[in-house]
Amino acid sequence: MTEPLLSVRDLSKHYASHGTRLTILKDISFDIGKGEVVGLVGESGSGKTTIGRSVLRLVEPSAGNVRFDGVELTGLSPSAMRRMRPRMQYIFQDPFASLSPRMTIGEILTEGLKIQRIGTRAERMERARIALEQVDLPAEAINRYAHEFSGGQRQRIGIARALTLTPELIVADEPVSALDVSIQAQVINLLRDLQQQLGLTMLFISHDLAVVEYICDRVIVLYLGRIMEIAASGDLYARPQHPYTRALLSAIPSTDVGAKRERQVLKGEIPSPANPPSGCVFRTRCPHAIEACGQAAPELREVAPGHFKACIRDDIPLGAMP
Amino acid sequence: FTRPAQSATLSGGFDVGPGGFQGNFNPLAATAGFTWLSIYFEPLVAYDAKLQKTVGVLASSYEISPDQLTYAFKLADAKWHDGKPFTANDAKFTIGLAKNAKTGSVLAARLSPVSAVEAPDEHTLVIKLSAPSASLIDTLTKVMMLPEHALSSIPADQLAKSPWWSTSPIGTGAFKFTKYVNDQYVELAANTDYRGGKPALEKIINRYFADPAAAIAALRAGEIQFTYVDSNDVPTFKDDTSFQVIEGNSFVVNYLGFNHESPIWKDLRVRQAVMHAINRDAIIQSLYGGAAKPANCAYVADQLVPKDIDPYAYDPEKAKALLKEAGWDEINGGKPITLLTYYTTPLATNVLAAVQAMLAQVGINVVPRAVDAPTYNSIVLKPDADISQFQLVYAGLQNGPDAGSINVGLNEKQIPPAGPNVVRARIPDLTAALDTALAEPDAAKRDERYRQVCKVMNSQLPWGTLWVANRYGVVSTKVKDFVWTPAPGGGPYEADPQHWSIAE
Amino acid sequence: MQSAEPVLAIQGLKTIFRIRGGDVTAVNDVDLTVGAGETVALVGESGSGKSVTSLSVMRLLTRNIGSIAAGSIRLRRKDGSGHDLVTLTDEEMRDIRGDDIGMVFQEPMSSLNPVYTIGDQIAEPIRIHRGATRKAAMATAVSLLESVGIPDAKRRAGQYPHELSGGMRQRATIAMALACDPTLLIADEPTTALDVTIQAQILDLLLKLQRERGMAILFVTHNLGVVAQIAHRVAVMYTGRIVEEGPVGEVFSNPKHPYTKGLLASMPRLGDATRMKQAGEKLAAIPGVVPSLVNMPSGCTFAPRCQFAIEACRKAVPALEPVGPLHKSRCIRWREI
Amino acid sequence: MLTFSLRRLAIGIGMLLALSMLIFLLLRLTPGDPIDAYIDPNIPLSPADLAELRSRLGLDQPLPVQYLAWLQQALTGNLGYSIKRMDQPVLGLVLSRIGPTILLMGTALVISIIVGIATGIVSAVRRNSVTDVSFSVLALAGISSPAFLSALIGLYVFAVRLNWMPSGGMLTPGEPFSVLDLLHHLILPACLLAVAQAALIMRYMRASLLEVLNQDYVRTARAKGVIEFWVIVKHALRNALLPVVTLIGSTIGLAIGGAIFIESVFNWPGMGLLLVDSVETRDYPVIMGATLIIGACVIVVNLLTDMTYAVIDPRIKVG
Amino acid sequence: MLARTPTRSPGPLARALDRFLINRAAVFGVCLALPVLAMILSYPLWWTFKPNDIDLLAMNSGPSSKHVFGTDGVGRDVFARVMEGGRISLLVAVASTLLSAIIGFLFGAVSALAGRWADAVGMRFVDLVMTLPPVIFLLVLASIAGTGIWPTVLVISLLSWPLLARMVRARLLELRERDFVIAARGMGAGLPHLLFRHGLPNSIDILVVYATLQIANAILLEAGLSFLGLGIAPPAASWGNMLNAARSTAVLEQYPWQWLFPGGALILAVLAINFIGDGLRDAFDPRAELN
Ligand SMILES: Nc1ncnc2c1ncn2[C@@H]1O[C@H](COP(=O)(O)OP(=O)(O)OP(=O)(O)O)[C@@H](O)[C@H]1O
Ligand SMILES: Nc1ncnc2c1ncn2[C@@H]1O[C@H](COP(=O)(O)OP(=O)(O)OP(=O)(O)O)[C@@H](O)[C@H]1O
Ligand SMILES: [Mg+2]
Ligand SMILES: [Mg+2]
Repeated sequence: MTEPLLSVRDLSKHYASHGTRLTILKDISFDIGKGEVVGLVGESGSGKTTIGRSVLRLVEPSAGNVRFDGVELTGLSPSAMRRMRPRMQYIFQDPFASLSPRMTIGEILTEGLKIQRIGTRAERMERARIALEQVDLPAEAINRYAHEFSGGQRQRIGIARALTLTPELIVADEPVSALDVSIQAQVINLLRDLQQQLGLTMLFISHDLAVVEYICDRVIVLYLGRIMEIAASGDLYARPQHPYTRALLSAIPSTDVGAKRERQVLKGEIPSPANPPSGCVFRTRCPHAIEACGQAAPELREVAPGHFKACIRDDIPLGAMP
Repeated sequence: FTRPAQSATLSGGFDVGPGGFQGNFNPLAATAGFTWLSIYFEPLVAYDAKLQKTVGVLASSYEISPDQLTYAFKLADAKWHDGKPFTANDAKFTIGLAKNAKTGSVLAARLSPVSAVEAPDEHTLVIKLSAPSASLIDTLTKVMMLPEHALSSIPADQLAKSPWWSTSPIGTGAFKFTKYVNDQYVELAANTDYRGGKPALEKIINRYFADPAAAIAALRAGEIQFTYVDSNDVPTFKDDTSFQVIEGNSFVVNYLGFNHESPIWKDLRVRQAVMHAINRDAIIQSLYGGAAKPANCAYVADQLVPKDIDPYAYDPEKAKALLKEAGWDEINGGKPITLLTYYTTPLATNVLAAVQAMLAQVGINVVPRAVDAPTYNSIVLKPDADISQFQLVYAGLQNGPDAGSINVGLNEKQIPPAGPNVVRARIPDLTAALDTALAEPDAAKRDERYRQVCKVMNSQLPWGTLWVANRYGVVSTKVKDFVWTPAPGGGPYEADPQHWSIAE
Repeated sequence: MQSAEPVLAIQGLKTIFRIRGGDVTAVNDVDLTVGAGETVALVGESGSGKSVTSLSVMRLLTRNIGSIAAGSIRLRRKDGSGHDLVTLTDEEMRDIRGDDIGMVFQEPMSSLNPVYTIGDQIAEPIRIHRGATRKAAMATAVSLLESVGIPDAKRRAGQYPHELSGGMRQRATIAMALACDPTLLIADEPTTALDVTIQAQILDLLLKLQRERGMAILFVTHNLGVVAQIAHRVAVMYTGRIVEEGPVGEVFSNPKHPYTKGLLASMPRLGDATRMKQAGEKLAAIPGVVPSLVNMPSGCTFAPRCQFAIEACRKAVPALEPVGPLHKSRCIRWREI
Repeated sequence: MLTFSLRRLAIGIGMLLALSMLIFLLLRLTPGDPIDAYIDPNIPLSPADLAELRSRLGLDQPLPVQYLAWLQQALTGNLGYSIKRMDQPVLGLVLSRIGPTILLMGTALVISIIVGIATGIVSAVRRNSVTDVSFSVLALAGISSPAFLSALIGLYVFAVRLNWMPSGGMLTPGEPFSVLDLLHHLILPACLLAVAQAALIMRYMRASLLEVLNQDYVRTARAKGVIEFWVIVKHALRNALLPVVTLIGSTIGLAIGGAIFIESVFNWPGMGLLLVDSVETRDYPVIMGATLIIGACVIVVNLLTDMTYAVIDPRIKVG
Repeated sequence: MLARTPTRSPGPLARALDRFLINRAAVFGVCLALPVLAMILSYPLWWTFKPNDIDLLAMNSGPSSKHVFGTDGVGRDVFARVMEGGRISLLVAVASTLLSAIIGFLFGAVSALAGRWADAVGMRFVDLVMTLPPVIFLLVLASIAGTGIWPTVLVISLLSWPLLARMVRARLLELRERDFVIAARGMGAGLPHLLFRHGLPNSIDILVVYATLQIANAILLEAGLSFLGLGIAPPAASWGNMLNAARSTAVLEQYPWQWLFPGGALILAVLAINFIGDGLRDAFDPRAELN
């Protein structure tokens, strides 16, 4: 591999809450190559958003570092960071909350250019128009307010805003999960088209494994702030290695009524970050947990080319789901 | 609820008067409120109810030596409320306390001429002066006798803080202190052993009112039988047969004080113009309801005012002419002049509005500014005062019953910080006249001297004297033999509370 | 499986809302039956009227803004008597709520009262409808918690909603809905707010409870996968109307309405997505947006987004026609699909 | 809980310290000092006397020295003596006023809470009905009337004209203490004071209940077959009380400083009156002492409000 | 493709206005306030008497065709004084509201947006000011500032801003975590941009509602200050100091027109403003924004 565009090393994040320490992320390391789309999946509260925001330094990581195109972001001065910002942008989950209700679409789309003092007013408006076109919205939308648009349209506006600054990296945080089923497909298609046209590098966060499979080259599976498995997406779905990934995949209800698959229902719930289990954090819900799982946190190791997992057991056969 | 019968109890707002300090029980520190304090404490001497002459109270008689340096008092046969006899030693002790500023006494300065106090026997007190003082007797009316046996153990500088004053004070008066209920009222009970006879009332209660309207409400509701009232509230009671309005001279002259350090008043004609510009009769008639007398100097008592002084009749044309002569436009132009006052009553507010309007008619542009007393004092008493803050003041100063009391406001020697000559009057004639009057040992000649003071004031106009207003109390007609005089500074005078009674 | 008389039979239900500028019809001409031991799923996009339908059954629409304008809702009560819920008085309706019909809502956090313990809230319907004492009701509540799979139920009963995780809260609301052993359970998106692993747990639980108790379930969701997993029959709603209805297997394998077809096609399928990606296939999105209630197109409301639409579609609202023995579709061109 | 209380205590003490500094500074910025207030132009004091008085009160020292001297005394629990009433220690003076203030405020508060919450509930439940509109208009009128005017008019109407109530004070002078007598004096000022407060509570209650009635758990309660009365009283009210408690908490805090207008018109010997009086006479020790004690009360009330929250809402953990 | 018809779209303010106009009480408030305001502003043009013209011969006379509201204790026309008092009271109210709104907004917004330290220090200060008993604060401030329009404005402002600061802070703390603000930060926005491009527009409802209700409050506060002898000093007229005349029992009882009219004007104005404020509050209700 050539030098990755984004390289995250040993990223950790803690919050203090009522005197206890919450470990939200622990020793997260991964790379994203130029033009690559990497998926980040995991249950609610597993730290997906926190990773996405730490990467852009919208949240200050507690430890570890993030390199973007060879530049160490952590530790960059505020003004240097401000200069870096146009190169990486964020797309939000909630299409209602992510657009200011008090700005017109034009103002929303030119905001970043204005902040970065790019171009004249007219040039900025022109750029906004182009961005609208890129997301298949009519140009007259520019004078309207967000509330006049449906969820899918708003999500397109959110994407357009990210595009105005011509970023190289986009962090898309569950961009379709708030949308209706019939609209989701429109937005996914759009994102994929844009990614391919513009050669964008993307960190795609989602809890919908099917969507991730469709859009991502590689997938990172997260559980309680720790990486469980990383693999190329085809590989991961065909041969999930980690018991958690397997459970996750099997929990997804399918519309194939005939083929009632053997399902594995995990017992219990995701533990609290305030007191995570010792050793492997998944062991409390893992059907294959053995005593050794409680000893030490398992290393992320390569079990097949490009396929990493953090599980000490290699002896669980693929079909072995109780 | 039925109101409990209070036949032998008289309630009132006694200690609500001009400058009256509520809840002050220490006569040494009292600057007013003696009408009330003298119901249970007594001074050696007091004025009569008309405030014309002094009479003995605890002193049955007194003599002044011809050189005016020795005062000998014969003391009455009185007893303290705890039964112990009142003796000359008590009197000596009390004067000692009053002379000692450490006790917080406000009389210390005025007693400074006293060089020695002797008690040759139980019933004789001799006070020796270092120099004659015309106002010593006046001062002594305010010195309430205090029991040596109760207070001698308290160090002088702790005396003011002693709880004795508000819990168990004993005096020699017709009533005994029984209790003080926190800012509500003070209750006195009859002193059945009183040397002047057993009081007719069983109790006297002084209630405190924060708002004059509340006192009037209580009076009309029958909860109290007496209170001091503002003159504009008098009409409320005029036609009411269950109340009697008591009217009296306040002895306080209200004046417009020209700041003599301000260049704008330097010219006498300007000051005269102010006098001519104000229609005092109209203000007295309408705003005071006729209850004031115009004053053309600080005095109003007939014997002190010469007949031939300038009445400064209302004459706006003359005022304008005088201003023109003086070149008023050059002196001040149209700039507003702050008219500083500490009077905040509705009446004063109206008066100042009228004065402002009248002065405006002749081209003198004043703007009243009412501040609270401490602010006023801090502005006017500052040695290096800022002239622009008080080019003109509206104030009052008492001129009786001791006519000499006016001295402090006008004598050049009393310019702050030395004294309260806040207008900084530097008029040699006036200073000389005042000095002469005060030094006059012969009481008979003194009036003449004061007439001279009046004359100088009238012609030189250190102040623009306006009027002396009447003061009012309202008492229920059920109350008999009640004596109340709106004495300046709150008395004391011969009120004979032992005779007061109340009809069923 | 279905007994002769269904537990719930909705006929011609029309529910309107009064909003500024006039009335809007949120639910129109809905017919739906649910038999004992049967699970019927109501699917459709946000705003299609699923919740309004279920609230209409409960008669829980706020009186001054929403009301049932037409139709009947017949319910077979536990004692076998049948009632038209639309005509019941408020008191009679109150007797039925929580007793004959239990309801589970979407948001497990906000549908529990934050200031009372779980036990209290579960015991409440028992005390109201059974007149049980506090203690007895509490004991029942604990056993209910156990039956919905909450470990350490006694302790949990004394806890407040915020002290429980999302999955446990939803179990608690299910326990609450089941407290009086209702004949009908209405579940309005009970798993939408939950993670997939928890969703699987809850679905399993519902299936188990239905097996044990034999109640009828009206299951509202927008997740077709969930429908496939839990329901016997499915009704697809679009803009307030049912557009297709039938046994789940048949509807999913052989949809007869373009909207249902579009929905099924627009979801990437697990395992198949890699192939699509590699083949460069796009997802089959339904173009356009759902029309708003105030601005409804005439005729078939799906016509503006429909690739099969013809002129006739825009003329009149199509009827819900039978397209198979138990299968109905509201499309005039269902044969071509 | 303990650590919470301790932390709040520490913050409270810091706050009081800052408060005392601030008020000390403000006082020295006010024109005139206690001696200026003491002077009666008719009874002149010599400059020496004035200087003596000032130095006895420490007023001639530099500011920080004065403050530290005060602080040092205050830390030993001695707040000094009133300057105006030299025989009264500040602590006693202030404490003797706190009782009547709490009595008056407490009564007014109880009245206003009962009236405000009851009318607020009725208004919310009967939203937009004639009752609701008339309650709301009355409430607004109550909030819109200046306190001193209603006090004066109340005094005039009920005490002078109708003679139903005593015109002021806390007890009938000269009579032995009786609770009835106290109540008789209390009721009019307390009611007048309660008017605006009740109006405010009513409006908060109404808004908050309307909001809560839209919540999912209210719908859940109805879905369980709970009758409407209990839906409101049991399920909605407790949740709706939170913002009302905040409001009440913050107004108690303010009220301890006194309702100057009512107190002065009804001659109620409370804190407000004491404060007006001591500011007028620049009675520094009393102002400082009163500020501190009131500040302490406010801090305690805030703490109590927070604890009340925790009682009403188990989500809020104290600690 | 657009959700609505492609005519000119109403912005958030326009929609709020829309909602405001259907609120009957609020419109009633406006109908009450506007004529009063017009009268107050224009009275010198059509009214014969000046507020400070005294006429000692016609004092304390009741309402008549000449003096429609009667005259006061020095024979000034009460109507002219009510009008003039309205001018001053409203000026004081509006100016103090503006001043306190500016202070309160800046304080609250900077606290919320400028980081933990600014927040901690700022809020401790607000706590401090709020712990200070308002009576003392009022009295002491007023005796420092003195009487007159501008000192009164200052006193009222200094007393009122902390409340707004808290409200603005609470709103912006929440706003700070909103996605569109994070998006702005993600594009490199600094404090001034957040303050004025996001903070201000998103607090506008709070500010407007605060402003209206504070105007009502300030009128009452001014009246209270005047009652204590602070505030607007006579002979300048303000509703507060005119009401102050009712302290005199004679005026209260015998010349009621001297306080009834300013009192009525004051209550009417405050009531109208409160109605408007309520309407604005509902119009700006964030929940109404959703549909
Ligand atoms: N400011 C904060 N203070 C304390 N805890 C926080 C904070 N922000 C996030 N967390 C906690 O961090 C954990 C991870 O949050 P994050 O939003 O990254 O999860 P997520 O995987 O994106 O979840 P979701 O799928 O619900 O969006 C959660 O448990 C959350 O409660
Ligand atoms: N109180 C109300 N006032 C006006 N319109 C309403 C009200 N409640 C619901 N509606 C409208 O009725 C329609 C149906 O709403 P409903 O809640 O039944 O949708 P849903 O299918 O349950 O959607 P979701 O999946 O988002 O829960 C929507 O268009 C909605 O806007
Ligand atoms: Mg997230
Ligand atoms: Mg719904």
